Amino acid sequence: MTGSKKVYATADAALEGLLHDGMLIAAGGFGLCGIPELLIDALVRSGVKDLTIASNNCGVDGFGLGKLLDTRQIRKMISSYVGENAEFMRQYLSGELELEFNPQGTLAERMRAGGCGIPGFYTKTGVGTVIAEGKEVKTFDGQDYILERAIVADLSIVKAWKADDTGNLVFRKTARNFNPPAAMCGRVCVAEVEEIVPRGSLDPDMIHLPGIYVHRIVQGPHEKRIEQRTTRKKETA
Amino acid sequence: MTGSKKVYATADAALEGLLHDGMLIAAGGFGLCGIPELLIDALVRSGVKDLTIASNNCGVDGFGLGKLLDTRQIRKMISSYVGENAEFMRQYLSGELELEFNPQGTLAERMRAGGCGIPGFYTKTGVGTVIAEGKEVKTFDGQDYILERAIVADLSIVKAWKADDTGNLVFRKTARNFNPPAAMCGRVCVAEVEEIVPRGSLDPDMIHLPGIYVHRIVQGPHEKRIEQRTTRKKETA
Amino acid sequence: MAEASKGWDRNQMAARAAQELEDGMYVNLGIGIPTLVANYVGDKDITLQSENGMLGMGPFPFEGEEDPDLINAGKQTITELSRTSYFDSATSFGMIRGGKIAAAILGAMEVAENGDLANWMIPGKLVKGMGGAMDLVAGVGRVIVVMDHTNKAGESKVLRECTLPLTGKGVVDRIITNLGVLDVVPGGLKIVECAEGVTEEELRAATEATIVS
Amino acid sequence: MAEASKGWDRNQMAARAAQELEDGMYVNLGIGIPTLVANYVGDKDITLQSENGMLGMGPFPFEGEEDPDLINAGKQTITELSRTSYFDSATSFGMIRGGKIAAAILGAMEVAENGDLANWMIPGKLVKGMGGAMDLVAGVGRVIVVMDHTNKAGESKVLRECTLPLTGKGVVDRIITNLGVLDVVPGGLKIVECAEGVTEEELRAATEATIVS
Repeated sequence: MTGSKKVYATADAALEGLLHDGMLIAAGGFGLCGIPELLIDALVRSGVKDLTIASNNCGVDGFGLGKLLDTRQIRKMISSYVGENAEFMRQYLSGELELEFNPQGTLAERMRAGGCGIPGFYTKTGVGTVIAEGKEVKTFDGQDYILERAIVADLSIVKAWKADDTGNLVFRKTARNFNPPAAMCGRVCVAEVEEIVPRGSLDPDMIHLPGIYVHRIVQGPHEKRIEQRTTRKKETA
Repeated sequence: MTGSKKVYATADAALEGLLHDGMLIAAGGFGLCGIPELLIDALVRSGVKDLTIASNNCGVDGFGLGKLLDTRQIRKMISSYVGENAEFMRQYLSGELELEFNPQGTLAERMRAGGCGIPGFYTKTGVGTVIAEGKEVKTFDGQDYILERAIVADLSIVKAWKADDTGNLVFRKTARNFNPPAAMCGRVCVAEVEEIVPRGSLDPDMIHLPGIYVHRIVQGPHEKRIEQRTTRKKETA
Repeated sequence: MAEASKGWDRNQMAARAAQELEDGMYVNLGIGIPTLVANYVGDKDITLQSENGMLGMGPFPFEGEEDPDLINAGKQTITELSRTSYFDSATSFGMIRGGKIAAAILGAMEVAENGDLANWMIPGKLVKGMGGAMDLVAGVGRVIVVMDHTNKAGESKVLRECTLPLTGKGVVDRIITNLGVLDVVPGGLKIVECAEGVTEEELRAATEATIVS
Repeated sequence: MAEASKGWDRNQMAARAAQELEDGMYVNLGIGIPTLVANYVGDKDITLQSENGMLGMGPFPFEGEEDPDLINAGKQTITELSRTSYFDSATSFGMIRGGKIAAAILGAMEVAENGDLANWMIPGKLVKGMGGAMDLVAGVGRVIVVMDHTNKAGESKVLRECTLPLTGKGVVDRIITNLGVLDVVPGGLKIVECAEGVTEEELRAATEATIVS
């Protein structure tokens, strides 16, 4: 794939020229599953700061987006869940970190809307809760809904399983999660993948995210850490 | 797959108990590509009338949804395009048929919204045109958008390539088109497919529409008529 | 005050909750006791959704077969089934918000007699976030709460009004606790059944909410 | 009045329009002359979208290789390429509305000096519907119209104001006709170039719209 215009040799190269302090980054992943590990590490190395990051979680202490908490590069998180991350909760409760809680589905839909030219949509989620505070309420067919705004990010960072050199992406199992909507909402999207395959080797019916959404690609390796290793015993005969 | 609760032997059986005069039906397909041929024929045979049908096109004269025009079972169409269908245009211009023109993307998004619990969304499409008449206009970041409402259908009829007996669907090439959003917006969805395959033989990463959206399934055969046969000549050596 | 240990234990509550599920249902189970419900569905054809993007959630993997790309919404390693499909988070919550999931069985910190539910934060103390809970309670067909009837101090968690920030307003349909089963009806809660060894008087005494007959 | 046959022919207009496209662009081509643009992109790496759910549209199939499941937005049989991906209509128009398509090249019945475009109906006469045109002109990065400068009666189609129902308001960026190329700018249209054998005076004479310099 050498020579393809979207393929970059390293995560640092793939982010070159795209970063500025105070920018809004949308990141794929759920917990530690399907997170853009390499690009997060490159963000740490870049030193870019005052970031606002839209991501369902913020990694765990010392891994994933948690690394950017440790280096204080994040000013604000837009997330649905901070559990499993002591430093996240500490920075939030001490006021060092701004946190905008979004219901998980609202966050996913806000990203998709941003990628789909829909500036706002109505949802039942959060009606009558703190989430509705300051938001327009509209009644449709006798039921109240709140207006939620789209997220359009300066940059999206996502992780896929495979890509071809045109940026067509395929995800694997539940590692898909927020990656497609996060990719869609970025003005620029950089994807890291486990394998870049030759053009034509992905079935065009089976592409999860068309290359039009993906501007730069970099290939792994990935640690793919497991957050909660739960197993059962094989019953012995 | 005999014995599976979602699989029906005929299209007529698959529609049994689901039809009533005056109902709203969402239909997949684009032109004659990926249309639910068998279910349309069954609708003709059922004699159900005063239908409102949300579908991008209305087939052609005598094929696809055009058959339901011939029998005068349709009261109103919600469509983006009536070209290539003389009877459709005639019934519309003579006032026999009500027609609500929707921009194609607005129609697709209204269906998706209906399936996703989003009662309304804003779009730039149609601002300043007849499409905007009577619709709420809202300004986001200095740009005008109009409010479009979701479509929730009493019944969805769609066509897929393959299904397993739990209703997981896979589509083929551009025959996918409106089928997933149409399926999503139905309170009940009936899918006709070319082949019902054993459970577990579809790759779970490659299912285009999960079975949760599909309540009944019936297997082909399909005519799959081509509307515009365009070809090029092989260059002789 | 009834002790928290009175009546059903965790597994009995889960078994009682499993009776709420009907053949063919697509269901979302929350973390904690609700997760145990899967063990009690018996022969019923139930498809479990995991809101991080999966229908047809299977059991934990055998040791050594864990897949980092295959986790549930509690971030636990799981397995797939022959019916499984994967999709992205926007699609997943589309089906939740769109009412395609027949029922959600969730834990709670507090439930009120009007169906209000609080299960996502204790101000200044515990801030985990709502995750997908607000979407679930707003969107699914039927919301069933499974929880202990009282807290560790023996105070009722079934209240006139919730004191904690809400997850959803008027969203709960049925409450299953260690002491019994209650439905949210106009005017308050209606006792559906008492747990084994629990009298209606004990259930009423442990409940702050209005009980209507 | 310049005759419609003056200046560029259909293929020359398409060739001129192809110059608007840059390497790496994702582009949507309308029906008619715009379709011909694909023949003139040369070495540039252009990916064509077909709004019925495809990126990477290939040429017509060889005879006997037509696939009823593979058509373009004009319902013509086509082929796929090594870069092709398929998706549903909601996703397709999501990428259109979301500005992911860099340019659309479309035909028109009328264009006005403020960028208004009419190309979907003639009241009481021709009712085909807007199809995807309203979404395209509202959403794509750059809208380029390719059309004859005048109608069969020799009347200008480049107007002060459109008389037909609009497809989009203030959406056109550039107009390419048989007589030349014009840009929509504040106050009116600006002549970018004249077609071969057409003088600026002829172009101005055939144009009802205000031309600014």
